[in-house]
Amino acid sequence: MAMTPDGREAAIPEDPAVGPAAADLSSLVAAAPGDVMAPIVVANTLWTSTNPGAYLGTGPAFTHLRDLEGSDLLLSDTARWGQLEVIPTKADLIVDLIRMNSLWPLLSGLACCAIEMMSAATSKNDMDRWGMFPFRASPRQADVLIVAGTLTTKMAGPLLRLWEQMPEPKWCVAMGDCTCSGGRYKRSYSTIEGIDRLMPVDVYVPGCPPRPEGLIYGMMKLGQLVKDRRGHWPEHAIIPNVPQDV
Amino acid sequence: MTASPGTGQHPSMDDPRIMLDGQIGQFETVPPYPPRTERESEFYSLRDGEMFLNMGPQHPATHGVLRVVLKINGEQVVDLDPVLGYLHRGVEKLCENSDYHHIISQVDPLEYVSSLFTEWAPVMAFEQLLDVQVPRRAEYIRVLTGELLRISSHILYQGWIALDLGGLTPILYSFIERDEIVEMLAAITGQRMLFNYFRIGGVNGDLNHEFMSRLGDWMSRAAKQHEANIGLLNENEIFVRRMRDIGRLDRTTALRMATSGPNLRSAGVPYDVRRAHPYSVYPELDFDIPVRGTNGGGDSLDRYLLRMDEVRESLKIIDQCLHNMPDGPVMARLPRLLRPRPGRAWAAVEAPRGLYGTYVISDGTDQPFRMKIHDPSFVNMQLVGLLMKGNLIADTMAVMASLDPVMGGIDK
Amino acid sequence: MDRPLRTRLETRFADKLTGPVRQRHDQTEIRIGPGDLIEVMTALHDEPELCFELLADLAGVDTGDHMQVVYHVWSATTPDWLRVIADGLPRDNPRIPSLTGLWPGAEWMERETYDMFGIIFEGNRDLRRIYMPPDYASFPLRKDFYLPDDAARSPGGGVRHMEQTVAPVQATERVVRRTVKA
Amino acid sequence: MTALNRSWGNLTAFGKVILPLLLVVLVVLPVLAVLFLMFVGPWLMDVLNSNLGIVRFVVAIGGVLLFSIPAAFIIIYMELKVIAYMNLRVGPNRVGPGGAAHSLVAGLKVLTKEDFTPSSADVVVFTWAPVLVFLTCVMTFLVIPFGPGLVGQDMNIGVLYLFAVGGMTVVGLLLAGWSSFNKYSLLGGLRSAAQVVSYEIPLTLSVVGLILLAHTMSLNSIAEQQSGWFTNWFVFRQPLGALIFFIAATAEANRTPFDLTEADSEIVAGFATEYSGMRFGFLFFAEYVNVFIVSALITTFFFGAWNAPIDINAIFAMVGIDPITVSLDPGSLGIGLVLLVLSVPVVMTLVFAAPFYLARRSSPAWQSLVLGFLLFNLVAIGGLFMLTYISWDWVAGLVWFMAKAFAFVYVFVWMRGTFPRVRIDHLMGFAWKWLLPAALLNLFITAAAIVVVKSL
Repeated sequence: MAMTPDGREAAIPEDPAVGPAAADLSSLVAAAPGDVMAPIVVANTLWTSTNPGAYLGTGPAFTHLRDLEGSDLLLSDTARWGQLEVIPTKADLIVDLIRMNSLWPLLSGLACCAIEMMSAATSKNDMDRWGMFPFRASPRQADVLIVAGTLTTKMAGPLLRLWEQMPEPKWCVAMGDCTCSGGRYKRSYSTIEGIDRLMPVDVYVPGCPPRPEGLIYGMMKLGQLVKDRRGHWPEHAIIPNVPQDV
Repeated sequence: MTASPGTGQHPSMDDPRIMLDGQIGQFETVPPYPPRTERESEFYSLRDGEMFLNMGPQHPATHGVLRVVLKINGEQVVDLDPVLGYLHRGVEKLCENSDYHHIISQVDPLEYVSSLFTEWAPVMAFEQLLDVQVPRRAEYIRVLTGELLRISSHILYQGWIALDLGGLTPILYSFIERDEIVEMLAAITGQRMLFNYFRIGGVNGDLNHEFMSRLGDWMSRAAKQHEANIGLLNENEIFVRRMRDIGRLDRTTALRMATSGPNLRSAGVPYDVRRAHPYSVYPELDFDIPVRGTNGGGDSLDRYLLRMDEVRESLKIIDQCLHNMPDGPVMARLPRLLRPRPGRAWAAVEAPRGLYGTYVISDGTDQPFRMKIHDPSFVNMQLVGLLMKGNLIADTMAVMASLDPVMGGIDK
Repeated sequence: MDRPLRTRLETRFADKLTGPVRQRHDQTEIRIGPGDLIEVMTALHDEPELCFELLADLAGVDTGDHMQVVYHVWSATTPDWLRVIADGLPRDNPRIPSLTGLWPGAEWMERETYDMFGIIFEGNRDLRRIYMPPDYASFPLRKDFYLPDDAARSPGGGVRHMEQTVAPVQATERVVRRTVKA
Repeated sequence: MTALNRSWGNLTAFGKVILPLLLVVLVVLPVLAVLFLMFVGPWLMDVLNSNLGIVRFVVAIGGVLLFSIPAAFIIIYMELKVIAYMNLRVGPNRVGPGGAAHSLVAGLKVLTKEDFTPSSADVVVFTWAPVLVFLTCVMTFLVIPFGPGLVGQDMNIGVLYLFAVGGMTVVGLLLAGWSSFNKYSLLGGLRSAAQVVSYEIPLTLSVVGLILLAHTMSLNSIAEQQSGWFTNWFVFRQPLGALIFFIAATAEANRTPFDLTEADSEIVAGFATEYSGMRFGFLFFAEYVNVFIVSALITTFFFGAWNAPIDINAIFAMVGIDPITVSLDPGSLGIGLVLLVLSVPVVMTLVFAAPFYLARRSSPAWQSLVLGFLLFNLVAIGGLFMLTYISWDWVAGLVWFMAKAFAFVYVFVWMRGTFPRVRIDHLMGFAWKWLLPAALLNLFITAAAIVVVKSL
């Protein structure tokens, strides 16, 4: 998802009337490292919102509930579009629901935690119930990389390679203390203190090793994360956000 | 595996400020430097019709992060070169830098399928250094838990060997039994897998009711269930045909290769540390040492069947332990801070994979001056290169699984 | 403690022993020079009254001023473990003959000892690093190797790719020829 | 009205232009469609009627394409659940009733994954190999008789077409393995080539005896010859052939114990190692479509394709009842049909509800009504099924065919849950040393028997 180095301002037209300028691809360059991902905003040229602030990034027009009730926004259906940043979002929800219900882990275990990872997939506590089986042997077909066990400096390269070989969208679960923080081998000369030095981690499952139930809980949390990637849907601005202190 | 090393400089992954030649993350089956040893130059030179096939460090069939470079001719394995160290955690260095009590937790994850044995040998060595007399109840508890763990390890081995041969179901049946055992051990140790249970001069905590009730329930059906699981595989023609006459190991070779444990006994050598060099209360217990392959050495099927026999023997031992378990304390009286007199000690136990030894040098401080851990699967893994020549790729899995390696122990 | 074994060893290896035969608990310990290793071990392995046919362990030891290689062997003729200590290897250039001719299974143990201590076993035809990556410069288990300089604390977080693109012989030179980015 | 005004007021000038245009387009399109049907329609119908064969062919292909993917989903779900229960697990049970939608979800997920092409792969071949694999599977459906008249194209060389198209699968697998530029893929592709090519021969030979008996190569007439009692099924006249066909077909479909091409523990995922996204999905589905095809073929050849095991009409004739023949002609009822449709549910609901209400007056009436309604639904569905079963024989045929085919699918899944994997040399040795001579023996015995019977 390409965007300008200075994030969302350039992607959002100052004036909605000159919308197509935003769609000018020449203004899109590669993301600078460490830049925050901002959604590409489809400039609305067909109708003016009752809450232009939502498009200009200045926040809701109403800060108090009484102003909202005083206005006629609640009577019209245009209010529900008030704060949406991206218009075609419902399809993404469906896709996320699909993805969260079939998370195929990669069949790769590093050390002790691998045994508990296998135990989480076996009869007693059955990970397959959430569609997290079969373990794919090839990283090309896996969705989740469960890093189970101590990561050594010699294994770091191959693990990065596995992570790069997995096709997007992919997620990483750090299982065990060694992968979360270095664990009991933090002092060693050949281990890496936590895999978040190497790759982005979505869910940490501490424990040495964590029980299979712990891993399953982490995977369910990952599913929730996949679903709520863009924020919690029910709160997604049916009406403008109202501060808590009102 | 297929890309060629690019030229140009890149920052070293050790230190980004260092510029190195070549390309990051390029996997090279053939090392990108000239061969350093005779063996390496012999292995990494191909005759026509041969090609290298790299397995691992992440491969479904290499138990853990073992990497094996196969030199294959069609489907036939001409030669192979195991590359270790992808799980090397420097445990020995950590042990030399930690307190005698901490060492028990440091060595736990070495043989993570049977952790208690990795605690047992160091603890025995420290007790020799300190001249501690372990209470007999503690010894009995050690034997009891150890044999339970031996059973779970052998049962997992049964499932794994079936999984590597393509059978889906046995591994799940094995894990049912294994979960039962580790749950009952967790009842006294508090952990499912890396029990930090043995202590210098005893064990940490006495048997409790939950353990005994779980053990009773399990023992009531263990033997029958084990026979059922065995029947699932031993009566399968495909399984037997794939295991028989594969990787035959004869007596002299096994001894010369310094093999130990079931792999040695399946080659016809009745060597078991529990009998050959008695420790703990094993002299008081009545059990047999199953031996196979006395005529011309043992193959993979022998190695598999021998472990299945050992499970029966372990069940016998557990039964005896439960019957003549003495009363009394489970810990000897010891000071908190242990400073043994300078000296050297060596203790070895019979782990599920063979002789598990520990060699400790004390220099009078509260940390060992040198601590060497001898892991059986490290030595047994050498047999892979010996037994696999001329077999097919599929047999590679059968032989490797039948040797029962645990990478945590191999790489320390 | 097996007294007859002690007398047997003292009579058989009277000229080889560099120290007294020590016995403690269930272990008997003899010290020899690295030059006599092959001879002594062959005798221990072959002679029927000794017949130590199982090599239980091979360990390297770095006592701050010199190095040792410790062998544990087992025999059915005695209830004791026999510990053979090859003593007095210089730290700057530790060399000792390899036992792979007698026990081929000692190959990996010697590789491990070489990897951890830098002890060179002459005659081992595959003396590579077995645990650490091939270009690793130092020997971790030596006493002058301190834990704080472990790889995990290096600026790159200890990330190291699979096969280094430099030969181990050049590794030390490489360290010297570092080109530091501005 | 105010809302409309507000919306119109909210429109920008641009929007004020665009929206009316949209409305105009929406109006004009249906008009155009109607005109097209009025003037071009009859001519189109003439064209279609004049060459019905082509139309039937196209329709059949469309139907097959629509049918194959759901079949794959059903079989994947079946495999997940059956193997789970064999492993004493529960299996997927979160999405859909009993997890029935898990395979569908997995398929859609694969569809939304990144489609990855390795840098050093042969792009064209890498892209088209999965298509070829899947296409061959789908094309095989064309000649399978699902029921009387339910055959895509009743070729008189159906068997030849079947083996020709089925043999093309190996080309796809080989291309996939070769173009991935991965040694595991290469090994997998070559293994599948060796395996499928050597099992193609006993597979074909085992059917030749059947062809001698049936005097035809059309699957449809082979099916028709097995009508009547189940003793007419060819499995009783060709038991050895059926056995050989089953074994060889298992190897053809790359199923356990012959799944060397995607042996997880040996070559990571075989020819599919480098495939991701929907290309992997194609390979994945093709495997399961193959399973269904193989089961359908076994059913068609040896287990009396769409014939019921018992000849119900013969029994009726024996007993003396005329065979039930119902011809549905709802149109004849006229307006009465409407009354019937309106009245029957109400009346039957009350009738079914009455006993419950009389049995427990204490319970509120709506409960018994609900119970009656559900009961009526059950009865009505059952009755409708029986009616269609009796009145349209293709419904009966389809039911029996699917029942038999999925019984064999279950057998394949069962084998997958049970057997380990055979070794490659055992595999080839079995094909050439045992299956091929057995197939030849079967062929000779059949020919000799035919000659003898003719001479008598």
